[in-house]
Amino acid sequence: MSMAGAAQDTGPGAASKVRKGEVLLQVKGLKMYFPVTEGIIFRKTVAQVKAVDGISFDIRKGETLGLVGESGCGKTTTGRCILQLERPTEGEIVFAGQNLVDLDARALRPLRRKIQVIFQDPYSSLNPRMKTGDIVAEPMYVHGLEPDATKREQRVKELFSVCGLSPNLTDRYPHEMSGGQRQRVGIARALSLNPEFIVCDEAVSALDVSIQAQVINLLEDLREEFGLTYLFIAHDLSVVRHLCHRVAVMYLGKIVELAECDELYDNPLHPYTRALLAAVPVPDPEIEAKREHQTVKGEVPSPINPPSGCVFHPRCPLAVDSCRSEIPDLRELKPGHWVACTEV
Amino acid sequence: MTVSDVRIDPDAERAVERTPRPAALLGLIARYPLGAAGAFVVLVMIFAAVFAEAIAPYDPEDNAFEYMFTPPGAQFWLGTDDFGRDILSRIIHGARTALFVGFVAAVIGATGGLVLGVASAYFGGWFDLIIQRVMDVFMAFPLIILALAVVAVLGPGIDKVIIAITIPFIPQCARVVRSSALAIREMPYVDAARACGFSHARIILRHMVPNVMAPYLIMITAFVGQAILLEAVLAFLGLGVQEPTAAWGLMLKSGAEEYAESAPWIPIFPGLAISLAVFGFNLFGDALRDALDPKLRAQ
Amino acid sequence: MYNYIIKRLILTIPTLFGAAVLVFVLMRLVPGDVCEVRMAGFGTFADPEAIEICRENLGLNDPVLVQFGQVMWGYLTLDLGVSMWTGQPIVDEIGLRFQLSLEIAILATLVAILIAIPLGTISAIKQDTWIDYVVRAFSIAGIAMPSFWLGIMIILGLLITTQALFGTPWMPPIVYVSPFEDPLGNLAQVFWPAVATGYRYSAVATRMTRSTLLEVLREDYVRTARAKGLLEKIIINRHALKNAMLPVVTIFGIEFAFLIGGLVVTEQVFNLNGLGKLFVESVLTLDFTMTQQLVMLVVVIFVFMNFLVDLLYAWLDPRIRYG
Amino acid sequence: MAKILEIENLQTQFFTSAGTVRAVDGITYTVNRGETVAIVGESGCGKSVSALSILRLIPDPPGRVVGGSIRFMGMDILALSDAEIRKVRGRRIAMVFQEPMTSLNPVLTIGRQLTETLEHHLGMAREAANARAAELLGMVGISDPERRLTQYPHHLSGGMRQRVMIAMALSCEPELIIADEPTTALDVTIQAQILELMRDLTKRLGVALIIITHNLGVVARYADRVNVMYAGKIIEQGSALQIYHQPSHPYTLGLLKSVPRLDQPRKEKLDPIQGQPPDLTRLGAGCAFRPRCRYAVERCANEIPALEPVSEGHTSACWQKDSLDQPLRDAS
Amino acid sequence: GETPVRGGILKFVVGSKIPSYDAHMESTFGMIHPIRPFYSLLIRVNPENPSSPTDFVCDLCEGDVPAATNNGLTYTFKIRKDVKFHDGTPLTAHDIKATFDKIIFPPEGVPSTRKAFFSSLDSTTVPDDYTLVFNMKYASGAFLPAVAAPYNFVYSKKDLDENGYAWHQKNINGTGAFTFVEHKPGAYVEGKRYENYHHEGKPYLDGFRAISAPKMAVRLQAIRGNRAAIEFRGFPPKARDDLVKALGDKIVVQESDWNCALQFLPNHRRKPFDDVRVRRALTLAVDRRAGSKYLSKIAIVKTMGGVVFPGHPLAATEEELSKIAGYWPSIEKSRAEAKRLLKEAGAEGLEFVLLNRGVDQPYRVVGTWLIDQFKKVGLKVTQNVLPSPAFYDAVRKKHDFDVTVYFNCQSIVNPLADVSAYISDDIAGNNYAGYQDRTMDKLFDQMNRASDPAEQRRIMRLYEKRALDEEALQFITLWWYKINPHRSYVKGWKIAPSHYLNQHLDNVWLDPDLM
Ligand SMILES: Nc1ncnc2c1ncn2[C@@H]1O[C@H](COP(=O)(O)OP(=O)(O)OP(=O)(O)O)[C@@H](O)[C@H]1O
Ligand SMILES: Nc1ncnc2c1ncn2[C@@H]1O[C@H](COP(=O)(O)OP(=O)(O)OP(=O)(O)O)[C@@H](O)[C@H]1O
Ligand SMILES: [Mg+2]
Ligand SMILES: [Mg+2]
Repeated sequence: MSMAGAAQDTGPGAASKVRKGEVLLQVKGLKMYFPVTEGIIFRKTVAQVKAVDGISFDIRKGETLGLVGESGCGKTTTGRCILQLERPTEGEIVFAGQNLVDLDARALRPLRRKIQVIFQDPYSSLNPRMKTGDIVAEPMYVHGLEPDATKREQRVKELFSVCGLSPNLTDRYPHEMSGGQRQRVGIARALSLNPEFIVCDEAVSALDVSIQAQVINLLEDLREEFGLTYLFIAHDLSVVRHLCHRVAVMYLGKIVELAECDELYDNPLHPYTRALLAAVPVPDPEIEAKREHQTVKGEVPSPINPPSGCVFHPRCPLAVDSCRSEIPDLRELKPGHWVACTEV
Repeated sequence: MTVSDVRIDPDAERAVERTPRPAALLGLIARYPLGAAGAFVVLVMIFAAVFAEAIAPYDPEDNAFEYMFTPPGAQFWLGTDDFGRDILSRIIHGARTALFVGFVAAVIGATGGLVLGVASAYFGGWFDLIIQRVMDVFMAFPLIILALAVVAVLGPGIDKVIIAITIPFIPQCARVVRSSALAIREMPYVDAARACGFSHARIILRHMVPNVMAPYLIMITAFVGQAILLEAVLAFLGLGVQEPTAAWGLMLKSGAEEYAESAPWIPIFPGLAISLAVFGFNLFGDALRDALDPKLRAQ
Repeated sequence: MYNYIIKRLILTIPTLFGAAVLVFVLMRLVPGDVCEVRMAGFGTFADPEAIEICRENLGLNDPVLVQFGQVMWGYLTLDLGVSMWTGQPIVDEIGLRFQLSLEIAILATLVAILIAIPLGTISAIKQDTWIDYVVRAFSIAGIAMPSFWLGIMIILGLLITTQALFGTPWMPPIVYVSPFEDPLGNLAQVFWPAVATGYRYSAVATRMTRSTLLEVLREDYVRTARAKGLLEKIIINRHALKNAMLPVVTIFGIEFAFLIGGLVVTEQVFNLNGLGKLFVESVLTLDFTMTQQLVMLVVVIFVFMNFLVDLLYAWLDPRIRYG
Repeated sequence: MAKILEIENLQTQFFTSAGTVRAVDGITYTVNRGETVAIVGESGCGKSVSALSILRLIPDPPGRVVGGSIRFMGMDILALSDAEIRKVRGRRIAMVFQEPMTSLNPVLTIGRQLTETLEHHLGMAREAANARAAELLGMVGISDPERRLTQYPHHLSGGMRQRVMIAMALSCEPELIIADEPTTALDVTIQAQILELMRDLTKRLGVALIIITHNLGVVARYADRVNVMYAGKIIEQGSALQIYHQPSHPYTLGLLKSVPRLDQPRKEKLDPIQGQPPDLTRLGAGCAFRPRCRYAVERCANEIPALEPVSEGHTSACWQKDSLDQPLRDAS
Repeated sequence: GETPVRGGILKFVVGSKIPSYDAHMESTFGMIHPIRPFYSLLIRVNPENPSSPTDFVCDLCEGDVPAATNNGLTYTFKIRKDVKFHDGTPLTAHDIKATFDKIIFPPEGVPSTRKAFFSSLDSTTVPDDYTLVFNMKYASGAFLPAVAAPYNFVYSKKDLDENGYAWHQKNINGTGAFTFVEHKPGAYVEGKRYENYHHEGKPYLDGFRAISAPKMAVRLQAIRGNRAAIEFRGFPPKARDDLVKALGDKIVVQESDWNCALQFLPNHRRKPFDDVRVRRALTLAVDRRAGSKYLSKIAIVKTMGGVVFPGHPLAATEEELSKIAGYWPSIEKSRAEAKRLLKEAGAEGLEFVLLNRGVDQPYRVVGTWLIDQFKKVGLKVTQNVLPSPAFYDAVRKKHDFDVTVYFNCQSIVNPLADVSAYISDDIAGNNYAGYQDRTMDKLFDQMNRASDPAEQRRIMRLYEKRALDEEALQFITLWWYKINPHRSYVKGWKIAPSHYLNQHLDNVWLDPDLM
């Protein structure tokens, strides 16, 4: 099994080097509004869910971008737009030089191979009526990657062992496996098409701590082995820190902060990022006892009716009058550290 | 670190244990006693239908006026009817008609519904809307007039009866299947299939259809029962299979009208046969539903 | 909400139109016509010329499109026309029978509710005990028995038992009396058909009640209620049943709509002068106009009941709010 | 310290067609007045079942408490009649469940769900109960409580619902609250709000709390004492400090090592526990953790280790507990 | 022998529903039973002797039914002077003329169903207010029975002139024994005693209620449960037995041959039924003697007969019948002959479909029996039962059948008119077997014009033999049999050979002692 262009030096410490690599995926001004409709024949849009509201970022080859934020802030939607499971309302998604948004279904097909996905729920992301081996083999068959059945089988077994699964498991059904095993099958399926880019949507959130660590290690290994690029969507900040080169923090459809991983964690600028970090309890009673426990007030507002100005202002400790009316731009405060806040 | 270092989990080799056959059967019977009773009835019926010639003591169609209205007894276990025909033999042969009508109508109806329902859920939009409206029309339409028209236009006969019965099944099944399929369409594995760039047909046939098999199977068993009953009702209204063919509804038609009192065995036994058959299929279908629907399973 | 109602109503138009076309076409496809049945259907001699005149008078010789146009124009002008069999206005003919059918439908629904909800509940609570099995067998029997057979057995049973008990056989009255004039007489007439239909109807609802209640009883909020130390009775009535009723209401609504059409057989067996009987008669005599309007009535009721169920759903389930 | 709950050798099993699930397999612990006890462990290890057993809420069939005893304030819970246990539920021991989305009845108003306990247990009249309910909502930090009373659960966000659940649990001033993963379904910021709230309230009202979670951070922050469960058994027990700083069971050790931590520098690699949790219907003769354990010895396969003291108030069920290396302490 | 008692309401059940009230265009007993009591006829079947097919008496005329004069070319009726319509208008000969003119010479666009029965009539005249004269084109024995037909309700000329010819479809104004009270469509028709009824002392009843009940079982149970006292059409034999068994002497049963021939017609247009041998084989296969014995226990058929109603003087005697194929005393011989003929015609083991009407009694029962009969000579027959409209369409319009069950069911017994179904299909309006046989036509014509009854009878035999045997044109299975079990308190009503006859109810009374 070989894959072209496997980056050699992709450990966390190599982040800055990666920054210099070529841009694989570029998201520009992505907006995804879901209409809230009424009526069945005469659909009338009465409101819009601004699930993603004008975000831009780019990901370089071999890089892992983390996307964090609270539930409903648009992380999954961003991922789905990149996967072209959702046609964005506005914006561009440029992958390997081609704007995916402009392509029709047929032109998209060869590109689909290159962008794969790993889902959160290991229970519902595998077709319960197919054997796991077939699940992994099917994409290869459809794309004609391995037309020969025995070779295909061989490759499925290879993929299984790459993902830490015994090749004997190919004729089991998903329900005959544990959650961790299923997640590995999901990963094997994503790998089967030799992708360049994988969207991991909460790929480890549903797993138990002990299993979670296994899968994180696997993802890391695969990244190194095949030079993969990840968009790593998660809400567990410590996992994101462990795995990502850069991290984007989303709040209510917008990116509020984007920086190199260490920079972000060591030196969070946006009040929301700070609140997030403060809220994560650390598994050490001593440290916890010393830490001040300041929590951010209030709940996440509805994306149907987001607050005016800066979307975070109702919960923000730094909020001033102008936050209520002015939408802050993403500013590059330090090289590579972008923040959407006027008060820092 | 290389791939070979990834540790293979120690549990992996553990064989999937499946309960051995006879034990599984007994277990099922214990778990679904009513369902087992239903399955038994169904099996008996199938047996009767297949081996009717061998089991039935008399020709089901031969008139024998010397024996007309013989009450149940040693010679005719269930008695004879107005033409002196052996009721037991007619019931045994009638199982064939009932099962034939039942199965063919159920399978065609449910399959039609399956295809329409899944396609409707998958494509959504206008396609869904139009299919839904058409289904509404058929759902709302009185069965009897549909049946009457079909029989009148195409002429009577068992195949026409089947068509008449099948038509209302399609929207019924489509509805149920559609609602399951709608849920399935939102499943990540369907998204995964789309992300892999599979064709619509492939996603529908390989990824959606197999996952709505549970409602489909449940609908089929329910439909067999319904079809048997409908066939009887149509026969009662004079639209079904015709004399001298042995069919339960037909036996009941004349029997229930004229001989309910003086020769009660004439209507009672076919009535029981119908009830029992429908009962059996329903029990079986219920158990199947319980077994297939984890939400209902008694843990 | 009003917007929603109006939109729902507009949405019914294609269904109604589709049904109107379907019944129109089906009726014209059926061989024969009302004049043949009416004048020459009884074996006596009939002058072919007279039959032809009858056809001419009823407009049966007009081009089909013209006839269809007339039907549609009738709907637009709210004129349902006259029966081809009696020549009486259809509104009057239907009006006469509607009360009875409605009464039986309502009564059958009551019977069904009275049977279905307690039985379904008991069956769910006692899941997999013999009580559950008995209830399920009882309710499935309701679906399994051909309704005409059940009806005939009921009448016969009444005749035989009353004769055995009182010496003279008694059967329910066969001529309709309004409940406002003679409540007892009316009840004596509609009770048995209501039971016969209601039983069958309840069978569907009992099973629905049971299965939804089983689902609901596994819900987290029922566990919450238990953890609160509430009485089992309150848990079932307040917490579980209210949720379980949502799908059951749908069943009642849809079955009610079917009931009007489904009364066909019961009304025949009990000789009730209702819509079902009229329906069968019109179909068998090829009374096109009457059949057309009766089918449309059934369809309208069906559509309306679905609509009502939706509204009821919205009312019962606070989660649903329409525009 | 007054013991309010003493659980001894509790065993709860589910009798299913696939076999007998030994969901809780002989656990023993106590809870003192005003104390917060955490139960941690992987999914399916029996945390919820052990909690439900305390209130006798195990669905029967298929489940049953088959052994052991539960004494609450001197009462033998397992011997109470149905009517008596109902007087304990909600009144003296309250529960908060994991899923705020599904644990509230969708068709009843918040007010009704709050007042029914008050009416039922405290015999309050409708008005009084309403007033008290509003007060409780205010206490858990819900603004505009009167209006909220007339709303339905779907009008509230997840965090709010969990606050309602807490208000409900507090309503009859119970002596013990069992919170089964109260924040797992919530976002971090909301999770922090809720946990702070629970801690404040329990401390203020002197309520004992059993908190079930698999988030080790949460345990570290809020628990006084910790029970670590694995495959239906408590395998380590001790104060939070003891558990985190001297983990004496390979499983606890593994857990602590496998999570990435914000308070420590980024590591090259995580060090996960290998393998899968065991199937509770097929527990072998020895220690259930043995197949995944890197310290396993011969003895582990045949003999189930018992909880034995490691130090004062710290016990562990491992034959090798004394020979584990202690890398964690050094790392920090 | 008992004296009638006045009073009471007669409740009876009717199995068919009312189309319009105008009997001149309708043909169903569903309107005769409830509506006939509101009207009178010029002459009617003798209520005291309805079973006689030839006994007519005056209703609106005076004295005896007049015999034809002027070589059978003139009938002069004296009209009663004491008759008033229910609306008070006195009845005169003009009303009766207007009635018969409507029936026989209807204006353009007015349907009259039986005008063909009056083909021998030339005109009606009214010399004075109370005299009506029918002028004939030629003498015909079929004329008087046609006049006595129960459909010939006498309407008032005033109504026809003022309200038009359609008025009677929805309105009732007659001179009958009862006046119209109300009609609840689908439920019942109610009438009450007409105090000015022209037959002295009648009616006895205070009123009647005709209850609609399309299902046989309901009608039966209604009588049993005393919701109704009588049903006038007829019950199957088993129903009679059930009633008698349950109610004993509370039930009286009247029975009679019925002027309905249950036929089966081979389709001459279709092979191999164009072959007389095949057709003869069909009739030879049928064992009418055994059928009469057994079918009469399960169906409303009984008497074996030829083309003429068995009770009528023109009907064949048993001996005459025995010479006709299909009526031979030995069924073995018949069947052997049938097989021989089939073999000869190369139609052994012929498979065909028997078309039938979707009505149980007696069609479906007899059809099922016929199939078994055919099976006995090696024919393989299946049955195709159609709802009435489709059945008529297939038989009458499309001629789409191999062999069909058919029926010839007339009201008044009028053999000369009734057997017209056997003449060529291009002349007869109701021959659906699809043949032309000029010999039959000639015989029919001769028979109709023969004034001597003996001569008529002789030709009838030739006609019958040719139809049933020699040419095997169409066949009769058995004649219908009318069974009327009713509550024994119903008195005065006498069974007639047709359910259309004797339904004016003026002579019916209820015996309070038996109620
Ligand atoms: N198909 C859709 N139609 C309407 N609204 C949608 C749709 N998909 C997502 N949304 C809305 O868009 C917003 C963003 O959703 P998204 O799933 O992207 O959030 P998320 O960040 O992934 O949240 P989580 O952490 O809960 O997965 C939410 O408010 C959601 O309700
Ligand atoms: N109703 C039941 N029927 C059968 N087995 C059950 C039932 N409820 C729980 N179990 C089994 O009991 C064991 C313990 O379950 P429990 O819910 O206590 O786990 P948990 O530790 O709370 O896990 P989680 O973290 O996922 O909530 C599991 O193996 C589960 O499969
Ligand atoms: Mg998401
Ligand atoms: Mg749990």
